Amino acid sequence: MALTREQMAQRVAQEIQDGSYVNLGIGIPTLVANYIPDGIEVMLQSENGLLGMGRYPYEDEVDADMINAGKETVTAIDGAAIFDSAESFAMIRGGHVDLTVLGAFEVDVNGNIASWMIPGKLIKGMGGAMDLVAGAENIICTMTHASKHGESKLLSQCELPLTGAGCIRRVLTDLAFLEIKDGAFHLLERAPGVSVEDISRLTAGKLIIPDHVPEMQLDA
Amino acid sequence: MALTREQMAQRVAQEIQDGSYVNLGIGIPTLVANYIPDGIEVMLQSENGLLGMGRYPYEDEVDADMINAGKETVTAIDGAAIFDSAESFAMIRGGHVDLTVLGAFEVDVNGNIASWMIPGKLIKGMGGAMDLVAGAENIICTMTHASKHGESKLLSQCELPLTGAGCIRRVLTDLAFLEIKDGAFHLLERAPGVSVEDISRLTAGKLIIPDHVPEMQLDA
Amino acid sequence: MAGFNKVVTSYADAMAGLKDGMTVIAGGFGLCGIPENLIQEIKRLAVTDLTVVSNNCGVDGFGLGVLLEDRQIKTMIASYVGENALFEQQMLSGELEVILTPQGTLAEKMRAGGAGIPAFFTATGYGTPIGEGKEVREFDGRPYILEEAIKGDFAIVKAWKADRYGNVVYRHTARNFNPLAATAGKITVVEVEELVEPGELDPADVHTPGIYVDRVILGKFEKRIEKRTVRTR
Amino acid sequence: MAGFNKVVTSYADAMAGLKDGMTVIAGGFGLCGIPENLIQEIKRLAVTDLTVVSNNCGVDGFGLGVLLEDRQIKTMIASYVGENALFEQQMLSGELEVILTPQGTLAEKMRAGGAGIPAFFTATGYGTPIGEGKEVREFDGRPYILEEAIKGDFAIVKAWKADRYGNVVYRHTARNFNPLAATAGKITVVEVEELVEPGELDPADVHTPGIYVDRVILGKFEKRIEKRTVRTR
Repeated sequence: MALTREQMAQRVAQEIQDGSYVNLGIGIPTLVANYIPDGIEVMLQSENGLLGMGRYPYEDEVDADMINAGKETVTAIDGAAIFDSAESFAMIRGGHVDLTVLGAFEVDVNGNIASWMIPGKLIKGMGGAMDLVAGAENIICTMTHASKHGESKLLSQCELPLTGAGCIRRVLTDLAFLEIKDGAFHLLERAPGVSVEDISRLTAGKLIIPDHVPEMQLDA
Repeated sequence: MALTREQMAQRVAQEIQDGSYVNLGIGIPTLVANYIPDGIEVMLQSENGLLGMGRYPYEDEVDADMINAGKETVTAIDGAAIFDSAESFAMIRGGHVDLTVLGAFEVDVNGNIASWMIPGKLIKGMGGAMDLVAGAENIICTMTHASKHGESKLLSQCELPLTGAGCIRRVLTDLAFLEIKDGAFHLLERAPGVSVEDISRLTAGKLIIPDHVPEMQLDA
Repeated sequence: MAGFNKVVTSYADAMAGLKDGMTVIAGGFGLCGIPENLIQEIKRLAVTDLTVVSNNCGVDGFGLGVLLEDRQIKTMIASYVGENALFEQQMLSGELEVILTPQGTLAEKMRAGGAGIPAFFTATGYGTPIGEGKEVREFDGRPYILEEAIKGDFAIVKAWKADRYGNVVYRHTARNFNPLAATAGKITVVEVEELVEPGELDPADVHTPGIYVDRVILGKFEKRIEKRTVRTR
Repeated sequence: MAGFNKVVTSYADAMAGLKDGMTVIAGGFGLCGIPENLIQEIKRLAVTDLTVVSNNCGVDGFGLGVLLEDRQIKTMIASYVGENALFEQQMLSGELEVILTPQGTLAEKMRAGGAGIPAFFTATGYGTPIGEGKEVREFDGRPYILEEAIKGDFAIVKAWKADRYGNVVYRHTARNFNPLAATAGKITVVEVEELVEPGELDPADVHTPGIYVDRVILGKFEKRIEKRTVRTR
């Protein structure tokens, strides 16, 4: 079975290391925060200028001046820091964020990512995505493995305009967890009940399949 | 009579406009703060990170963490701001300081200034001087008109290594107040009792002398 | 009054001098920390052919969105503009020129504009449409593109508190682009929720030193919330 | 203990990993806000061939000056070095390489190093010996030179207070180069006068967010004054 959005978030959360600074993009990446294991302390960076993003506010805590990069009302944890956008992207561009999780339309075997623009459709802008992919050493891309029409999004070469070149190393799809290196996708894990053949069929870029491909371990 | 250091500071102080941000270099420029007229409000910028530098502290106010760019203990006025060195030089380089007053070894008819290095002598470094002369729109250079041996310091072309190129517009020496434009020194005022002939003799660079050269008006 | 009283008492005075064709840099992220009333004053002034630099362009009927209604904006430099139907319409019709700029590059361009840095290299956007036509150079084996600074004729800024010297503090994440905008305007106007006496702001906690600020005005703010996300007890 | 306790309890732990030939960026201006004890620990470690980046090089017997006694510094990058006889001697004898850098350029190089900006243009130094051999380019008709970022293997920083996350505030003008150094070290070590609990520092007033800081240590400081200027009542 393909992973649900929640399961994808859960699997990504397993990759988060204790004491790390993490930027979570909009969509599935945002859900990751709900699955960070007990005993793991993580500092969430929100690129509008907040390090130490906390939970959503209770109704009586809502403050128009306290939002995250998704423009949602949030709170700050004890030990948070707030700063301007230049400082925020100094952190990001300067490689100080340990892990970035973001969505994509396409990735390819050379680690290119396309996530912001579909020619012919309305262009909304890249926001901070180009800075995030250029700055983070460690990025996990979350996306569905293929379109609803069965077209692979893991390609030999991205067809859409890029968000960043050669910057993605790990991809978590609804079907598989993969590493990108040496010009290929390397299959690390498969979603429970998903066959290597299904993954192979839906991966357009070169796919390296090891002898044994374990199933992901997910709670519940 | 050539001006004293105090008189030079006094004359420079007359150039300071109400509501302006001013950076005063070490030496004679520092003395300028003592002569700012009543009713003129000035904010002094010290490039180690203080906007709103105040008077020297009383003995019981001395604080090792509160110094100026000359490394002297100082105080901050009400309404001061303290910031890091990058922010301080963002102000300076970005042209936000209204007036900079600093010393020099030599200036020339093209507004070049040499103030930091004498080949063969020990080099101490330029500190913030190169940033200040590159950043300020409005600079007054304070210096003696000639060396003790009678050699002019107002030249056709600076002989010492430059601090900045084409950046000086006004020079206040112990003998005269001059403007630099169109490749010449323009004599604006002379020190009380100093003759135009004396100034002319001690000015190596091209000097434009108007029909009437008023004496400086100094108090006391 | 001595020369350091930057407080003005009318929005007309606050935006005096704004003319057709000028460049206006605005603080704010989404609808958070936007200079609501200064924007309204620009609408009232009916100036046109503006170049507006801001991370976003408000929403229909609020924030910078109101400047679209009478087609006052000619060129918009922003990183994300997806919240605004009128914007889409004018962009698609070609009435509005849009220069999309990565968020971090936009912030750095404003900072550079204020800091006397005319251009800088960044890896952001290399290999993407944003890098096309820009100089590429390698440092330590990695390619970077050259980006130029942005300066404005006006910068419009929303802050929390200011004193008469123009020293400013921002509240929570309403800081965002505001301090950067403040440095990059030939004339920088700050509207605040509270005026304080000099000395009330701790010098160490001033976010924007007064040297960057030309005018301060006390305003009232709606502070509209874009996405009210709450948890229940 | 969870991963965010950056507090170490010995200076040996604070500087663990420092090796011969490394680059160390140090905060401080003159003797104000210098990491006194971290410098002493570098002396104790007897590492050599260091490149040290700091606005000044201390005085004889105090601050970075102590690293000259055993010739631990190979290259010094600084803006002003005139307070130190031993420095002069080693510079004149050629034992010590000195790269003089304008103060604002030095600050901006550190910031750039931390901010992922490999190089930037500045007018500072154009037409002077500092500009020789550097690329010149005109923007808006004015010439600028290209300057490259500086990064350190270690950054050593003196601050006032920190929490266990490494969030830091500085006291008065002891801030100076410290926040910039903090961003530019592969390993950034901050020594402080006071440790506080997370939440005690107002998030809006944190000067160096903890993301830049690797280790925090509580120290005792002499805080020597270079020029005690006082007025009498």
